[in-house]
Amino acid sequence: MFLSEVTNQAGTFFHLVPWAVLFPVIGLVLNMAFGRRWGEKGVALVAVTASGLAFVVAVLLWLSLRAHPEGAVIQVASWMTLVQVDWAFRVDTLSVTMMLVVGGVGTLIHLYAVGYMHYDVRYKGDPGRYSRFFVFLNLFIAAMMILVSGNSYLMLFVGWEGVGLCSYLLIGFWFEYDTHGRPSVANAQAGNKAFIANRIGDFGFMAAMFYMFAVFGTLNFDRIFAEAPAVAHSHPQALLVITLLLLLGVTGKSAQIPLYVWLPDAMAGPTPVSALIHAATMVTAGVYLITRSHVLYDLVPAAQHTVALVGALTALFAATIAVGQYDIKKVLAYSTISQLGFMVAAAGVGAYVAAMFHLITHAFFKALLFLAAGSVIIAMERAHHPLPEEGGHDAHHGEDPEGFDPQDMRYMGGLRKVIPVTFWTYLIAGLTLAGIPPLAAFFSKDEIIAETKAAYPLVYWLLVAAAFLTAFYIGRQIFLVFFGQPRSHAAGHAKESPWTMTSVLVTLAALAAAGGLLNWPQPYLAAWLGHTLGEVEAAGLNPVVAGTSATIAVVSLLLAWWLYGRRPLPTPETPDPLKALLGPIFRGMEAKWWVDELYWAVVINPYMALCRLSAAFDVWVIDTAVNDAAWLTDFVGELVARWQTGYVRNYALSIFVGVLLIFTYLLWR
Amino acid sequence: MVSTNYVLILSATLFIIGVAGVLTRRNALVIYMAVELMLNAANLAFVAFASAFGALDGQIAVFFVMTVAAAEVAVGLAILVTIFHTRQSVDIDSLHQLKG
Amino acid sequence: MTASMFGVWALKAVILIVILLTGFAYATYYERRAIARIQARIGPNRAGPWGLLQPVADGVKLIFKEEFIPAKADRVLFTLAPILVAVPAFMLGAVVPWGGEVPFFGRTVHLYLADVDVATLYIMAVGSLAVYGIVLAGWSSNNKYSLLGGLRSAAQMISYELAMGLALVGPILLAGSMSLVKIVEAQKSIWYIVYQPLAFVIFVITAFAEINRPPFDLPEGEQELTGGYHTEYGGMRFALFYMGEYIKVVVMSALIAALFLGGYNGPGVEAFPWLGPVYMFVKILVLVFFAIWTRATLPRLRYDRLMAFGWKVLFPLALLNVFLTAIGIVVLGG
Amino acid sequence: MSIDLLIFLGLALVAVGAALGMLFSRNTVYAVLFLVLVMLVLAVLYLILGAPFLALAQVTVYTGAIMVLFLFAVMVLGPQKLAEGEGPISWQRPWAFGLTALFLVEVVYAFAARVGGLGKLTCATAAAGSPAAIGKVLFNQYLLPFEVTSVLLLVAAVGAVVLTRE
Repeated sequence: MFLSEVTNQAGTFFHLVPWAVLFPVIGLVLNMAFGRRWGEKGVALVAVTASGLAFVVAVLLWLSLRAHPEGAVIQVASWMTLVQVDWAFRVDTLSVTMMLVVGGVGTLIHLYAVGYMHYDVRYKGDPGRYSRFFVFLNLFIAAMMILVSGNSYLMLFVGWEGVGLCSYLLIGFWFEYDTHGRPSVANAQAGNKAFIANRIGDFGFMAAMFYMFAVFGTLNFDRIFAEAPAVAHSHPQALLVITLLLLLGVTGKSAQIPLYVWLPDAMAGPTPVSALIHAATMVTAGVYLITRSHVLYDLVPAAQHTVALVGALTALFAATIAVGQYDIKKVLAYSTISQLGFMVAAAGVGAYVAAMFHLITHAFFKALLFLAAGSVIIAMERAHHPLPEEGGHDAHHGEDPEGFDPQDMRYMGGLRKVIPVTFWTYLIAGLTLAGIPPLAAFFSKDEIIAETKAAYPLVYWLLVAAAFLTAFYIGRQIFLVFFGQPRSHAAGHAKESPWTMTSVLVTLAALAAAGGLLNWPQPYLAAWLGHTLGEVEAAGLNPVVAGTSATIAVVSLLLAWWLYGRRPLPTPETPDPLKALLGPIFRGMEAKWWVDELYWAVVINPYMALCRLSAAFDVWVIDTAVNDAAWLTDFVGELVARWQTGYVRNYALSIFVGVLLIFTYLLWR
Repeated sequence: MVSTNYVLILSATLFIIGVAGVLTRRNALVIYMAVELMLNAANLAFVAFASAFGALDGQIAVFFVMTVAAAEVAVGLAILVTIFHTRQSVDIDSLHQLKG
Repeated sequence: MTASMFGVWALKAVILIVILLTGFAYATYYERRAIARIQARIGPNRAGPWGLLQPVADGVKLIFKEEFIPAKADRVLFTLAPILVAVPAFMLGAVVPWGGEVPFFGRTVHLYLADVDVATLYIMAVGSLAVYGIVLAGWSSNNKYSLLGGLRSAAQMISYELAMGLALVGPILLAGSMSLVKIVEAQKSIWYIVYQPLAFVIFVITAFAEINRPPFDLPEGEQELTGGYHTEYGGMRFALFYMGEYIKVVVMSALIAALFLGGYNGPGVEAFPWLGPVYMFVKILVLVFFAIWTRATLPRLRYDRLMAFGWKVLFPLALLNVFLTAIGIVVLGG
Repeated sequence: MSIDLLIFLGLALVAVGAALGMLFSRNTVYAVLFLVLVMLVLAVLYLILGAPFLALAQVTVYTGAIMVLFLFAVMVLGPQKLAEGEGPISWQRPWAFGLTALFLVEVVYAFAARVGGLGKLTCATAAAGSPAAIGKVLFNQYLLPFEVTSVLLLVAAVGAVVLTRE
């Protein structure tokens, strides 16, 4: 295919946008049909190619957009003519930015998963599930592409539900185990939790859509945004309700207070899933939704304040919990929630470019963190009980103590010497997260903080505190995992992961380190997104804020060093040094502030009680009524059945008597 | 000509004789014939009305009744023959298995 | 409805019956002589010149023969059955136009008993009644051969009547009327056998079947059923069956002539109306000879083949004929 | 008493008598013949009522086809003489006769005393019931029912063949 053939008259690739969805769909269909026959290499090739082609499409769109920044709407087919929803794709700078992130990070993680899942399916003892994983992964890419490229809220919702489904499927990928690989329903329950929490958010989204349709008569982005100012003037309450309902959807998908509880449990999925779905892409859908709906939010300051407050509170709250966790992935999960809080807060104060900037850099470094953590976990696993092909045998459980958990940081330590590539990439990612200049997140996070400072002081202080804790917990994690002496046999004998995994780590590390160049020193991203978001002022680098936050990060890291790096923990059983320092507060952090328990007590248990009550009502009242009705019918039937003698002539006589009666009545009348 | 009512009375009488045949006879064939008699009685009424109102529709109705009667007899007699083959009888009272 | 009309009708009816009875008598003579010729015999030639009084002799013999009824027979139906065979045969003659309008002692007379609007339907109706006589004769004799003959007759008639009725549709469509008189009048220039050869063939075959003539004489079938439905009959009752059959041969010949061979039409009929009955007589003579010829030539059909032939060959062909005729009329504008 | 009424009463008497004969005859063959008689009388009545086409159709279809079929069936199945009234539901017989008699009385009363308005029958003109007139109505106004009936006949024929197959 020559470029001249795939471009249209205007010389753009805009009409290629459906292929961003179709390539992953083709990939998943092929793998569904032939995956078991092709083996791991074939499956991997198809899946990675499908995802890679979707990324190529995104790149082509980006190239076209450089020349035609106004974008285009590509209509594929009409869908529901009654509500005027078409199956149409929207190509503009915002959607293509998201597509680049999804396609790029997605492809890298596909590549990583090729190696990772090779070990994972063997540790879990079901190699046949390899192809299923990539089918789900491709499905996720397709759904995410629909989400970011839809031209209406309904199309967005289709993708929204699609990624939710993939999230559910992948969290419960090992549905018959728990996170430690023991037979259990824990993983399945984690999937359910994510699904149900998301349903609550979806309820908000759907209610918002219904209300939008009632108010605007359409779900099309352009028409809604065009009419929004007029509506804001005539029905300000309507817009407030719509934006708050959308916020409910955002809290579900982007794991904000109060619906964030599903995300930590979602770590039950394989690590590439955590990286791709629960850190880099899907959870940012909420941020994308707010950014996409910026016209609506800009018109309702009250909703904006709510959004900012929710984001900031989430950022701080999740950061505190992250400090008290031992599971390497749980720390990253709460970190993700916290960072999402940053983005939501930025969107709340109208700093959409900052939010998108952080979204991109976060996609790089958080994906990297998760993948590196996965590399750590796999290394621990492999050292703990090597596969037969690597000279181990199945029943071998090494010399590790009882209660060993390859994800528990207390059993790690000193890993920087045995898995150096993972260590260095992890270090870069960690420093990025902490906000050390000149790494990417330093710029993006500082831009958020700088924007909030001017707009909303309370949010500003909350975010600063969260940034402090962020640097601290990531420092704590790095010191616990990579420094000091190995605290288990596995940690001492870990092996570096294969090149398919490490090369991805290195690539992402480069991106995480250099990602800041997107918006600094030239506000390239701001100008780019400005085509879609309207004229946005580029905040630039505020020297005061930047200096302050860099200082905070360094101080915080030093504190972490003082606590964990200066005197590393000698054994897994040693209590956390922070426990002595903070006492009951640390207990709260460790126990996630008992939020889950609170939900159980306040929502779930009463609900279950109501269910039991309904069940009792069903058994005692409804069933009894139904049974008695059946008995009555039976009884009457027994009585009347005697009428049915089986003699045709009797029936004829009955009919005749009826005729006679009617005729007599007519005569009598 | 005679009053329409006379023809109708004749029609009704024939019809009721048909009804009596269905109700009292046990031979399935005779019951069929009684049904045919009822149809014929109805036909007579149709023709009488067609004549009384000077419209052809009554006669057309008779036409259709005849056709339906022919179809009914074809199937009915086939059923009877089949029943006779299995039970060696055309006694309709011997078919009373379907009862409550 | 005047008395004189009744008088004319009564007179015509009596003359018709006499003609038909004579026709019956001499049809038997005709058949016996013709078959004898075909079989290289002489045939009856003793009673009267050329044996012309033979039918009279036969009649006298049958009248004086002793009548008996089988012991277990149903006496009422046994007596009724021959009458039911003979009467419809006479009734059929009523609608046949034997000639056109002729002058007769100063007044114009129609040489038919009735010009019924629905004459062809009348033929079907009356023709179908004859089967009762045969079936009842077979049943009331209380003889299994007779019963089989009666049943065969019923089955045969039902299978052939459909094709016969459909064959009638062709001439009806062409003439635009069900009246035989109108159909004959419509053939003044061209006989319908030209337009309707297929219908003609079908009608002839079914007419033979209808009157149980060979090769369709299965209800009688001497060799199989020892005489079939009239095994137990003798004397005048038997003569009635015979009468019914031969009158029907004559009447059916007349019908075929009227429907397909122009009826009483022929050269010079306009000028001399009395030529009409003469032409009719000639045509009937030829057709009756054809029937005799067939009997002398063809063997009897097997029962199942007879049914199959009726349902699977004649019936579809007759349908096809109706179809083609209708199309032809529409395309060629009648 | 006019001659028309006389003729009608005579025919009616024959029809009712034959119908009763069918009702009470033990012999099925006689029942068939009585019914044939009823139908022939009805055909004559149709003629009088100005429906010559129907009259002959009645003879052709009912007596010529349907009743022959009945006769055929009776003979194939054997004219079984069932002991009437001795059956398992002998109580039905008196009830049936009583109720039908009551019904008859009511109907006659209704037509004789209550329904007055129909008046004398018009003497039919020759054209009214002719084949042409019937054909025009049948194939214009009642074309769809006619076609449906043809399908019904086809189905019935197929059904009869299937039912009686060995």
